[in-house]
Amino acid sequence: MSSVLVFALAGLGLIGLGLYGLLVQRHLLRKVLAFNVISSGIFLLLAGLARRAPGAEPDPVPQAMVLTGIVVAVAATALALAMMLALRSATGRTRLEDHGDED
Amino acid sequence: MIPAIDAALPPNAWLPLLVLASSLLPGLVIFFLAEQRYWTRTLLNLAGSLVKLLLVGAMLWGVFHQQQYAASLPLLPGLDLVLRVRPLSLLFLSLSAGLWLLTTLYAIGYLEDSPNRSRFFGFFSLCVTATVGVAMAGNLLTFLIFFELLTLTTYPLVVHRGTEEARRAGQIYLAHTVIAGALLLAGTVWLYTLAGTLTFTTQGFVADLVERHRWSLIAIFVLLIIGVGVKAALVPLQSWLPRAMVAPAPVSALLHAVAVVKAGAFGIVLIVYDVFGVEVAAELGVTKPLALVAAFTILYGSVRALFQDNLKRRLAFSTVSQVSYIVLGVAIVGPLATVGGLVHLVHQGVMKITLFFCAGNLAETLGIHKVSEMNGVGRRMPWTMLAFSIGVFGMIGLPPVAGFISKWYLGLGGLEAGLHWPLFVLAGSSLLNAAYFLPILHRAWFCEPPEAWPEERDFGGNKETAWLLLLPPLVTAALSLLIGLFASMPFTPLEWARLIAEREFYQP
Amino acid sequence: MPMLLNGADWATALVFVPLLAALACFLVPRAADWLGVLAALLILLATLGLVQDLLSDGPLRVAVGGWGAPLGIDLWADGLSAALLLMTALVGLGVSVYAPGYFAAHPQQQRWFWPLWLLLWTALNGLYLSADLFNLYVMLEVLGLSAAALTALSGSATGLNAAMRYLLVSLLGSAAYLLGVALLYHGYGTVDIALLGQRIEAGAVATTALLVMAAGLLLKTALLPFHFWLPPAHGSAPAPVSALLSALVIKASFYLLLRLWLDLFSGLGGLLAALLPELLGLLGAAAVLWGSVQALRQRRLKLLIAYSTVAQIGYLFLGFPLAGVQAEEVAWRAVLYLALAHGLAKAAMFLSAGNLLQFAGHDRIADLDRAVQRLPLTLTAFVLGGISIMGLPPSGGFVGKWLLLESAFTQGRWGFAIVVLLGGVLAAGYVFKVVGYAFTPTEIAQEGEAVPLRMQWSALLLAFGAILLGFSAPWLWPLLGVGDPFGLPIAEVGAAR
Amino acid sequence: MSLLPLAIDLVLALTLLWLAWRALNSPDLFRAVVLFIALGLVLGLVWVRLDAVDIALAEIALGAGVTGALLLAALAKLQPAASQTDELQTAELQTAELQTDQAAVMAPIALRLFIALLLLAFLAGLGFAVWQLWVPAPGLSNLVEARLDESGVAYPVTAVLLNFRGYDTLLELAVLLLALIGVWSLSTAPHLGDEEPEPALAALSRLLAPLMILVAAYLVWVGAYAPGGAFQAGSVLGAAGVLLRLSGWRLSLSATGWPLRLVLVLGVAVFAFIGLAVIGFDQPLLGYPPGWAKPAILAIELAATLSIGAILAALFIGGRP
Repeated sequence: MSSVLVFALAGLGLIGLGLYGLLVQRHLLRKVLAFNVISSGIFLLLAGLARRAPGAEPDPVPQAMVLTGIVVAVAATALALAMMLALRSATGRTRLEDHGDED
Repeated sequence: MIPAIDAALPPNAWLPLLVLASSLLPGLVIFFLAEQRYWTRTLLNLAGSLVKLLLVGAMLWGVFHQQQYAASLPLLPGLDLVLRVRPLSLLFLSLSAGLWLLTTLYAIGYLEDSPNRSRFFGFFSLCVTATVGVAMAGNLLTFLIFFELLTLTTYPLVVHRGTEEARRAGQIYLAHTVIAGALLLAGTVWLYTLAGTLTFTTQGFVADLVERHRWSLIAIFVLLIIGVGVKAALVPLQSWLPRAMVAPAPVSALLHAVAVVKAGAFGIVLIVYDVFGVEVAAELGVTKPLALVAAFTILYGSVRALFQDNLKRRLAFSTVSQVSYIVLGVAIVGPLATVGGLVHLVHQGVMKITLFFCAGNLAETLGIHKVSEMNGVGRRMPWTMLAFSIGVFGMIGLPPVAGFISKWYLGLGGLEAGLHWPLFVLAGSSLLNAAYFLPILHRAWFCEPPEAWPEERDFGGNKETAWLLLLPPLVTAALSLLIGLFASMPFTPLEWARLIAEREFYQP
Repeated sequence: MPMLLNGADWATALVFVPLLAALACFLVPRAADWLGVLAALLILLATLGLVQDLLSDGPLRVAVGGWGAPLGIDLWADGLSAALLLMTALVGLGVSVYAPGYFAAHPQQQRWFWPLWLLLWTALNGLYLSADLFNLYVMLEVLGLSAAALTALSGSATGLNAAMRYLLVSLLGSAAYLLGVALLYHGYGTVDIALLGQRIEAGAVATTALLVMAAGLLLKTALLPFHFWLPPAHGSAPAPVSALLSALVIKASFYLLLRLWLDLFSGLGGLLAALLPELLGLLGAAAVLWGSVQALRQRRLKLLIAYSTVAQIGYLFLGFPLAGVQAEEVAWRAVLYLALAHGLAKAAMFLSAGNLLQFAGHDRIADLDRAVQRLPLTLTAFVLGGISIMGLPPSGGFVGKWLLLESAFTQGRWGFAIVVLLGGVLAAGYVFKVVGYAFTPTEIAQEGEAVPLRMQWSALLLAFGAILLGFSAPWLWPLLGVGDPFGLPIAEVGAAR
Repeated sequence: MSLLPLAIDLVLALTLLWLAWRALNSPDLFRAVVLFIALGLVLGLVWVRLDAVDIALAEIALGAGVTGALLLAALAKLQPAASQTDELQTAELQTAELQTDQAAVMAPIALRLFIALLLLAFLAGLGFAVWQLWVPAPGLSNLVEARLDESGVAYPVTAVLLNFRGYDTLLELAVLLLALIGVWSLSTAPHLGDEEPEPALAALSRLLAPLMILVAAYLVWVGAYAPGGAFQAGSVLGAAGVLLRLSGWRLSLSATGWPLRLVLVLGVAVFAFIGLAVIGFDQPLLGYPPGWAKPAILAIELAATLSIGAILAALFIGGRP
């Protein structure tokens, strides 16, 4: 039971680190990494907590949800990376331009 | 004399709807007409206005004989869009329908060969549709809806010429009317949350609320009056009106005589009589300030008119002044003043549109835009200036032109209510009217014409101008004489205003 | 037809028609134009079928796979879902008719537009029909990814920049939402909204779940101060995409937030349940004013319309404080009217902007150069849409504002009433700024490209829709009441069928 | 409770956090990506410790494997030296970018501190909520157990994925396809690897690819009873495709058109088709008729595996053919 606690806390930690990275880092590749770290943290909470009930089999429903979540995260990552590369070849930048409003 | 209402008969829903449709449908069709389809467009315009006039005539007869005309469409649970034709509606309806026909004729002549006529006549028809909607509104919500539609449909007419000046004037017009519309909406919703109904009722529907919601009602009154007062050009909300003069002459005529300012004045009548009820309004103490505002506006407009060299601007300030006669009549509590105010709704319309037609003729025929250019114009365009002169005499209030009747009743009404100051206001205003109008007549008739007019157009032969331009002002001038001369015949504006006062506002 | 197919079938069609059509368009790009329009027509038909079914038989619950909640996933349709589905179907059809005209000049974009848009539509319909929090998460992701990919379709530098930002924002929003789902599942052992509504209790778990889910959805809905991503994205996407994003996509996350609030959190009581609506209302009011002022300042038409969206989103959130925890129905109905009207009107305005852009090759407002007589249908569409946005009668926007004001006046919330009115005045300012310049000529007359009629008419008909919405109360009012979405939690009514 | 497992868990958790921190803050992008892949592998171990073998497999195959490959591929395209198509201008811009001042890489320090504080407060709140969850709520294990027999498979996770919550899985397949459509809309496939592949790699792939296809088939089949299933199998298949591609194998031009697209949509199409077809047999949407669940699920899984493999390989290549 306590190992569940440990991993739940680790999940929280990943969420925090990922959010920090997403907000602070400017390189888009790092932002994508950060998003993946956040997702991992959430998955750890979602499926990890299912193990807190003692004994028996773990609850399969959150496990299935996490499997779905992982696939979605891969898909999102692929799209984000492709978009980053397209942006790079259009502008030469790998960062978001802040003043995108004009023109 | 008046037959009793036959309660078994359901109200006739077709006529009000047809009145709307008679300008709405031609308008919509005209939008899609190619620019060069002159005759189709003219036919549609004239057919629409004639049909409308006939329908209004039929309803005049019917209402006089206690027929009911009403139609409704549910908008929200408990709130319908209601058209209801009452004597008061007919006063405004017949004014709109009659003057629409004449203005259409005039506009056909005026806009000959100018671009974008389909667009112009399309919006022109929609504008009239909105006006008759205002006239037939059976509750405050319906009034609000058509009132806002009027704003929307007149905007394209104001900016019609597409110049930078026109665009600016349009923005100013909108800024005024939209803010006013927001206040009107606020007042309406607020009133609805208190009263639970918005249906126009003889002697108002708020009497029960006076005790508990006195201050709310006063606030609502102020909101509503400001909301409609902008269109009625009450000082200090008048500044859009002179600027809107950039519009073509038929539009100015329509804005000033029929649609916009009259809708505002009509709105004040409705709010005072059918929403609050004049007695309740008086008890709330809101009629006196309104009367004072009206009085101030009357004098202010006249004084400003004195200093305008631009003819249309002078007329515009004159409008500011004259429309407030209506408001004054409404705000003085008493049947005679009411009659004076109501009858002026029609009288002012007929007289003022004459003046605008004439001003348009001068501009179109000779290129005259300023008073200082009018020397001797009476010799070049005698018929136009004759009509103009009749209009002027009416404005000043000389008998037997219609304006005299209005002022007579307003003055009497003031006295009846025990007030003397309205008399002074009226007298002062008449003097000022004379001061800014008579010099024009003097120039036109007694000064030597210049060697050349600013921009003269030739209409062939010895014609003074195109007959389509000349006919409408002559008709309206004749009308202003006739309704003044025969004021006590049945179906004249005066008699109808009396009927309204008797039937609706001052029931025993 | 209504005899053969029941409500469950219509609901199924609403998800699977766009899904299968997306596959078909991907497989056979050459036929995409007519496949897309055909799918749009079928979806509209299915929506009408569902609406008819709801009106006659009440709210609908479908157990996918026959398992039933909590083991399986349930679909749920009530008045709230139906209204949004209907708006989506109408806007979707309009945009689908418009798109072939617009993309005729960009065949490469056209090829990807169809599958992406139809997948987006799948997600929208699926989202409005789902009663399962995790299923909603998947729908949100489909929605976010397809919306971001559509935004990038123009391929321009600004477009890609905006799309990238949008994608990241969207992913972060969904992640936050998923975190809330995780907490709720472990707190109450189900992700079915109705069951959760019965089981949920006030406490740290519910509070935290509410906060993270609300934050994620607010980010996606672009409520001030989370609006930063919206104007560049909506302003730089291809016109039909802008229309979809502004009219439909933000409504979906708003709907979900509203649904969660109504069915799970509003009844919890406590300090948060009392404070959050007030906070949302304040942000909404700020958005109305800020967005409108920004819109007034714009020189480019599409950015102006995008900032108008920021403002209009604000109105939707005024419902929270006005409805309060006592679930004042009028305020929610007002919000619904505003959401529907905004969808139709804003789609019309963006499509009109697309026409003007195609016509003149730019969207600088000051150089519209007599667009009124050169593109009268388009300008009419723009103005009619604008009328609803301003809240002038008769229009859906007017009814919405009327109800909102009614609610504000009844409760004496003068501040909100003033914001509603002021927002309308400012909206008139920016709409007529455009219209004014459409009357004036520029110094050097410009030649325009031809704009196909289908593009002009689809914009115009959508705008008419926004106007006609003002007269829809006789049937829309009862529809909104189906299943009592603004009153009791889902479960208690759902048991009926 | 013995202390050793707890110690192992603690070490794992700390490693996770350390790797995440390093991956997000390492100045070198390549190192960051490698550390991220390592993070995925450690996460896989954590899932094993949590008795979630399915997730462990998926995490290693997809989270670490596919994502890692995608990241490395993207990184390769970002490196100035590797990019052949880049014009001079962009190259200049890049060098300007590489001379990184701190502000270009990260937000200013004050802002970072503020964000960090805010996040700590948020985490504290979240932690408290998680703490409140400590009393276990009844999950759905019992319900899944009770109806497992009707589901057509013997393994609970697969039953949930392909039957109880099959609707989610169908959409999840759609998400993958959607991502691919998005990627294809953005660019064309690069002409990478036109040069001869290394002979060792080529030989290895010829050996490995058939093996991987076998593994994939096994994973699909075993999913009915034990950890495994379409997604894990699909990623193995995708890896095989990537390997083949790297070793110089190409789809013939005639196959990159609709035949390829057909393979890509097959998973969603078959799933949707079966899900709808059952309605004709008086079943609810996605409700398999009694006795038909097992073959239906197998068919869906096979189609899905094929599509997932193809989609993942296509995502790796990046860009439309």
